[in-house]
Amino acid sequence: MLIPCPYCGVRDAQEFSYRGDAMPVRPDPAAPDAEEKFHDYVYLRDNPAGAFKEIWHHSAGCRRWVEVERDTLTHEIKATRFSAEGRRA
Amino acid sequence: MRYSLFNVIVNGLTKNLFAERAWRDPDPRPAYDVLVIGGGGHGLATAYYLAKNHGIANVAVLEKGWIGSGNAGRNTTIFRSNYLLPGNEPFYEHSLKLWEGLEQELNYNVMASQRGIVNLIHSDAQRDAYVRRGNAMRLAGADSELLDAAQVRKLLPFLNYDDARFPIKGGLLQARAGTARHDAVVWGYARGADKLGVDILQNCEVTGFLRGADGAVTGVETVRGPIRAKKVALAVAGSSSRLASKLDLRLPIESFVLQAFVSEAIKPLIPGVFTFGAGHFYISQSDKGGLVFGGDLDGYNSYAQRGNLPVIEDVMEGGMALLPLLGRLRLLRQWAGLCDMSMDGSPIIDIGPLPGLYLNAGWNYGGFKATPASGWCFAHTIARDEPHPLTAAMRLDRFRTGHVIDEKGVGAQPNLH
Amino acid sequence: MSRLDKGGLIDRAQTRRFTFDGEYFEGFQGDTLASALLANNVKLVGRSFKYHRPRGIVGGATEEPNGLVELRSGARREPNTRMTTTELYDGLEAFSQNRWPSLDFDVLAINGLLSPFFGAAFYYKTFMWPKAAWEKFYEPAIRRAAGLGRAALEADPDAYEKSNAFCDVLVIGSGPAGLSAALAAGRSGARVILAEEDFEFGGRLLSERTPINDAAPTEFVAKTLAELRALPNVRLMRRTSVVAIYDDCYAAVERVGDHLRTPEKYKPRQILWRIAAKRAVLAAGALDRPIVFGGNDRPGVMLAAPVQSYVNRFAVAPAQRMAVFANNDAAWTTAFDAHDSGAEIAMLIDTRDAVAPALAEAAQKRNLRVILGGEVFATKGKCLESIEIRANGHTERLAVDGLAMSSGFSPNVALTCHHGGKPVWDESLAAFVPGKCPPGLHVAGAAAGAYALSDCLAQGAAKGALAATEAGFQATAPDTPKTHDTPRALKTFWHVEASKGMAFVDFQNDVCAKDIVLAHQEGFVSVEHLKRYTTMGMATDQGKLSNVPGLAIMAKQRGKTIAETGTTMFRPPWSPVTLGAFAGHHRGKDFRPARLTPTHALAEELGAVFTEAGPWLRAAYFPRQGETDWKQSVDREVRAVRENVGVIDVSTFGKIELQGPDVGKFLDRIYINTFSTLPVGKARYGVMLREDGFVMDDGTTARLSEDRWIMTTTTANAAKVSQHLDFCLQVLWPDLDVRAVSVSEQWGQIAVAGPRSRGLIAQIVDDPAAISNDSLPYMGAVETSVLGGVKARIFRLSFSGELGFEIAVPAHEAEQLARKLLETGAEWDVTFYGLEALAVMRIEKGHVSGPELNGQTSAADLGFGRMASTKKDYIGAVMARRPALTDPERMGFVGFKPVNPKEVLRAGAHVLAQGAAATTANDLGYLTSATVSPTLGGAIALGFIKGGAARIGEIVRAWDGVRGTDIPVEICAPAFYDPKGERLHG
Amino acid sequence: MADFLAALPLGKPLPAGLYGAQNFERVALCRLPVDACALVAGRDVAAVIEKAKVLGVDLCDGPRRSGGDDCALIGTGPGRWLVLSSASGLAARLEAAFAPEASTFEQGGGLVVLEASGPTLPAVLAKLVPLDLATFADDDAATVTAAHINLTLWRHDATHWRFALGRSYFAAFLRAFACAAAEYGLDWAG
Repeated sequence: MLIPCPYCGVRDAQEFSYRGDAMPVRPDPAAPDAEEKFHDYVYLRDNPAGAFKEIWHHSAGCRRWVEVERDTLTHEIKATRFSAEGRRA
Repeated sequence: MRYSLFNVIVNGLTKNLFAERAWRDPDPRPAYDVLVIGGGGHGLATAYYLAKNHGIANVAVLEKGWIGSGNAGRNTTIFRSNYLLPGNEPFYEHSLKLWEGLEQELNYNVMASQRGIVNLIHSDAQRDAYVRRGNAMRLAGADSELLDAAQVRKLLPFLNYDDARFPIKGGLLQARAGTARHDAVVWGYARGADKLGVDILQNCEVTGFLRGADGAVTGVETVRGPIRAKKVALAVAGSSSRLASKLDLRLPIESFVLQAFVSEAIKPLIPGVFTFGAGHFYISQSDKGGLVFGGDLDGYNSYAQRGNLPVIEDVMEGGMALLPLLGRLRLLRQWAGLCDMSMDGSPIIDIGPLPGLYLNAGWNYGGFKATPASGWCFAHTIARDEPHPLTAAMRLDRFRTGHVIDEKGVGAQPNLH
Repeated sequence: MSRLDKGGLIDRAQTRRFTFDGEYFEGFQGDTLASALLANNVKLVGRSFKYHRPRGIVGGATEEPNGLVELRSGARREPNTRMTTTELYDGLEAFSQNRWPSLDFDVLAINGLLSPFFGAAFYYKTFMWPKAAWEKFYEPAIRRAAGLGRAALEADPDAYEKSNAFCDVLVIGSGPAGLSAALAAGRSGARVILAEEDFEFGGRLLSERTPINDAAPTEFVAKTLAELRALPNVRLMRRTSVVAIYDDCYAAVERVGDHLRTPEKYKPRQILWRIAAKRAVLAAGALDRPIVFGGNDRPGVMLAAPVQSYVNRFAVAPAQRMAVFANNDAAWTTAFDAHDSGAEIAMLIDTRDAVAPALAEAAQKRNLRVILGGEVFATKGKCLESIEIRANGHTERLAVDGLAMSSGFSPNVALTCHHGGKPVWDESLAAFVPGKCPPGLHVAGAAAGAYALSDCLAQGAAKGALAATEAGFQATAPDTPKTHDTPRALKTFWHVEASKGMAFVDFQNDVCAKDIVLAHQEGFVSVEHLKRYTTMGMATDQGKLSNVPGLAIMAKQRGKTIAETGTTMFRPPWSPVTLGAFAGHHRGKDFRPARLTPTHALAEELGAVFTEAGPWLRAAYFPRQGETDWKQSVDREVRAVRENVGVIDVSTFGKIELQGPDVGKFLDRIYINTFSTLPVGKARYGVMLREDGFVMDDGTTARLSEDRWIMTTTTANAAKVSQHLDFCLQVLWPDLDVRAVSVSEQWGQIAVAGPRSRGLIAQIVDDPAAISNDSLPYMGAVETSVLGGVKARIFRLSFSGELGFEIAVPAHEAEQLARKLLETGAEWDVTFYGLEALAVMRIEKGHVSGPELNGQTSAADLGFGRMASTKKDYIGAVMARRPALTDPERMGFVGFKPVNPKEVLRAGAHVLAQGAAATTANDLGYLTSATVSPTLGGAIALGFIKGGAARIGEIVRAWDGVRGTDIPVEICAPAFYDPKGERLHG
Repeated sequence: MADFLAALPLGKPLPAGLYGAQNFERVALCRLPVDACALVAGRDVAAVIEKAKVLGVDLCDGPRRSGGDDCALIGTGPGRWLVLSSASGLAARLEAAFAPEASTFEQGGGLVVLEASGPTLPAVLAKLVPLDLATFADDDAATVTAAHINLTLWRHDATHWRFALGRSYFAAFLRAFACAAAEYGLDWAG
């Protein structure tokens, strides 16, 4: 499986380390329901059969965390970009 | 028809004894006491023990395709109870005890063969970790034995002892572990459950759930029409998230592909099961002669039921490092199962999380060996509405409370378990 | 001899000598082992899996189910090698397999007589009593009887390689469609790889006679190859099987040395090619299929298309007197070619009532006896002696020693299924044709069900041009050469139901028509159930011959069409592949790269014993003359550090340098304790958690200047921590200006420890004042120079618990530094010590390390609870507050010592209360690290116990059932040696 | 054992010499004595590129080599470069040129830089590097894994390729390279 790294170009997925679901955003640790929020953040995952946004670390390349839009049924990759939580909608 | 050598001979002479179906092919009834979703080993065992142990036979097992078409038919057929943590080990040991009598229980030869498993040790630290495990096993009544390098060499003389990057310094043996014929386990439980009155409904995909006013699960929608039930039990590891999403539930589970491989058949070479401790590789030999082996997960979420080359290379490199005579043998077939990888690498058997719903999920890459005990304990949970003592730690709320059962200690990163 | 006098693509000038079961034969260059044996009239070549029936060669390529041998001998023995794909070489040795005592007389052939009892899946129904007999008796007997050839018992002596290739268009197969596709794509300038499984390019063109442009098809092959060879953008790869299509990757295996007795020196036996192709054209052709009838497995019964191949390509008449039994026109061509070559065709039996007039005329012209509407229902002979034919109510026995059968072709669609696509049943072809293909894959020619030669040529050209166009080139399909086609009509026919004797569907696995009927009766009607219950299609031919006839019989049982019955999936690989090819060079010592510390060469000189620490090779200890036991050396090294001075290379620790204005703020969020307040020139011990609240790693971080910091990690977690920091900086807090770089390779780090360490270091530091107790107190860090100008960072740290320094110098200077310490230290009696002594000393000091940082422990468990700041957020802070992690009954970090000081403790023991039964419920904890301390003169251990430090002073037991010990121990504080740390400050 | 290197010890880099086949088309490999640093930009990469102009370097924020032998900047990640120089005092020069917009990290002690050439080099590299090197222009670079070893490589010119890798992997990389080159022959200058 090839992942188009925004910096390095198309590279084998083997060069990347996987983290998973890109959507969880680290909750506010000071919030009153922080423990519940952190539980969801750390443990609950969207795990769809189909379109999925996930993050990979290009650990053997540019060392950037990359957000990948990939189909978990076909492994087809639609888009990639550098990952950063604050930017997510 | 009861199966026996005598009947096989009679059948050979008269040629008509086994003309009956191994299990019926009924039409769905409108309602059951219990619906078990998932016609794999776990679902069928659950139905069998519901009927056998709890007298609940008004049960249907719903299977999307043909029974055993999921992970029950896509694994490397190993059973063992060499776990570390108290939340796991007694459960797997109970499962191993059930394996030991399964043929007689089911009147079906599932070819459970206690050939033993050796986890190879390559460093002093690894030996300490395996001794801790071996002792945990013994505390739970399981067997374990520490082998030194010479003992391993005697048992497995064909390994690479002289030219190894990571020398073999010993092994942890569980002699009672072994392999079984995976399809036969499915068929044996199906036949057994069917005889007790359970309906096995193949080609009956669940498309949605029926919900009561309070949100309780009261049945399912299927391609063969709606079916109501007092209790609905999920046993669809590999697809747990997919089904849970139909109930708007998110689970602490991700789906990963695990590949497995079989070589062309050869004359007996490998006596039992053994695992590489410095790479991702384990192997056994089937009764038919094929070497059955595997390694690590393909490390990313997937429902594709097919693997990719890097992991294959990794497995073969491990194989050749350990067993350099493999070079000239040939890979005949590879396949891939979908693993419900949970956040701590241990399974979930629980009541809920919705009224009327029961959850059996998160078997990671270890579901096959758990089949008998999973059915046993899940049936108990469903029948009595309380966890079985052996699965008391395997509850869903453990992630909230912190009582995780993390054998490998890698945390909430499913592909690393 | 059955060798025809002329013709064929063999080189009669080059004789090749070989042996089969010890008997000596000759063939020619260009032969396969199969063609050479057939040329020598060898019919019986193997035994079947279950019934041990005598078997002969059936096919011509990878589909061969019977002609399997052990090729070569000794360490190079290759079981289950197909004769049909084995190129003949001088000195080839082959042995028949799965027979005893001999191929001709095989005792287990008795299984055939027991076949009424040994039907499909009989073993699921028996062998259950008595319970113990399965493992003791039944299973070993079954295992001995099962299996095919024998594996070599020595390491494979040959080398394998892996390589990467990139192209615009990959063409798989070099028959008429493949050659045309390669030409169309190649002419456009696209980078083309043409991969051919055979040792000759040309595919079926090598085996057929239909003229192309009025010349022999081999001339077309030669001409096309010449043009392709002249194109620099085209790469021709023969002996190369494309075995699988993975995501964005075609896997192919090139057999570089299999046609030689041993591979050439410095060359691999095989190469695994990872081919990245923008587009591919699958032109893998089609395979002939058997008809299921009584006795269809006797040696001498073969598939028709391979017979044609033996006749035309190898100039071999597979039998003296042959018949043909088929349902299609193609098989007639086989009969004609054989006849025209001088072989005797005794009869042509077609299940159809009528055939095209041209075909009948062609037969008549050759004076062939034709039976229409006929079927073969029985055969006789150990090797085929006669067949029994039924037609129009009459039966006839015909003496023949060869029978070519065909129920039509199956396109080789396997590769199209590797992404989950299912093949589609085409009733008119009576075959599965490609369904949804992997992305970028086109199918052409017979593999797509287009059998006619002109169609293959045209489709290949069109698909080749299409593929090149899609890959971004301007391509047009070349003109299709002039040809004409042999008829290809067919009428579906699978099974002679009223047969005598066993009618085989799967030859190798001995699956008969009756087994499928039984599976149906028992409800194993799903195709996958059928396959798994009967083992049909699970043999080494992967169902290439059996799947379709088997499905057809099941479909008939169910009263459904084949399309409704479904197909099994084709999973990789397309044909069996050696495991060695997938491993390449990464075996033996080269399984994984070994990392060497900067002082590795010096340690070797000093006689170090090395150990594998993850990827590193590290010095475990340095035995000296007279020491007979590793413990003697280690104890001496420990004493040297405790009493004098010792030196160790600690370069393997992870080192991450952080610069920028926000490092302090960042570290506060990474570690449980506060770092932003750390003064310049100081180091601090820190613990970091995972977000789930468990400990990830520990280490010291020093502040070298206002905005320059150096973090150390454990050796094992270096990569993990680095990745974690990347995540935090890039994903969580991109607003922080922190520049982090791994400098693990840059700094060689030498620890010097012991009461006299300062004195030693003073000899090598350029400014000795820099390391005085005042300028470099405990946990101090200074940038200075050593050895006359070598830049150095010196940290006042100690893992051993003694006065200690860690000197970091650029890694290429580290060996020089270590040598200087050794040299200078001679008068100080300096001792180089290894990992073992370090481990002993850290246990004596009660420092946590790998066994305690096992991912299951919290900071509080490890005794760092009070280090955790409550005034700030850090990774893991929230989840560490969960009930289970704050439970006072959790296992906490403590020390243990035996009540009887002579007892030895071992890590891995569990802790039980005195008198408690050894059960999971009574399990109180476990020992993580243990040693016999040379300093304290007895055994000590670290570990965890429920309740933790509150239980110090209690007597419990270290229970080690695995090793058979049960030792009363006292729970104590983990710091056994110098608990107040006074020696550190010396 | 299959590989001809099996007899050689793991614990030291191959000595200089000829390895493998004695072919005319063998591959040459040598080690280059250079100093190295990592240069990492803060949040304002544009400012760093601007500052590079002062050094006369048209700095590319991509996997390319910018500059010349006295100061070659090879992109290893966004806002990150591996800087190589045959002259001394590199860290100080970079510090002076780029601080505070970019930080300098010394790497000269930890990196080994190798140069390979020869007519069969593409076939040798194909065994090691899973990249389509035929599409590389002069100065194109990549950070990638070869034979389980992480390294940065770039096309120095039409016939020469260079690699930078961690010291601890040097011996292992030589083994892997020699294996890959064995069929053509390797001339290792040490």
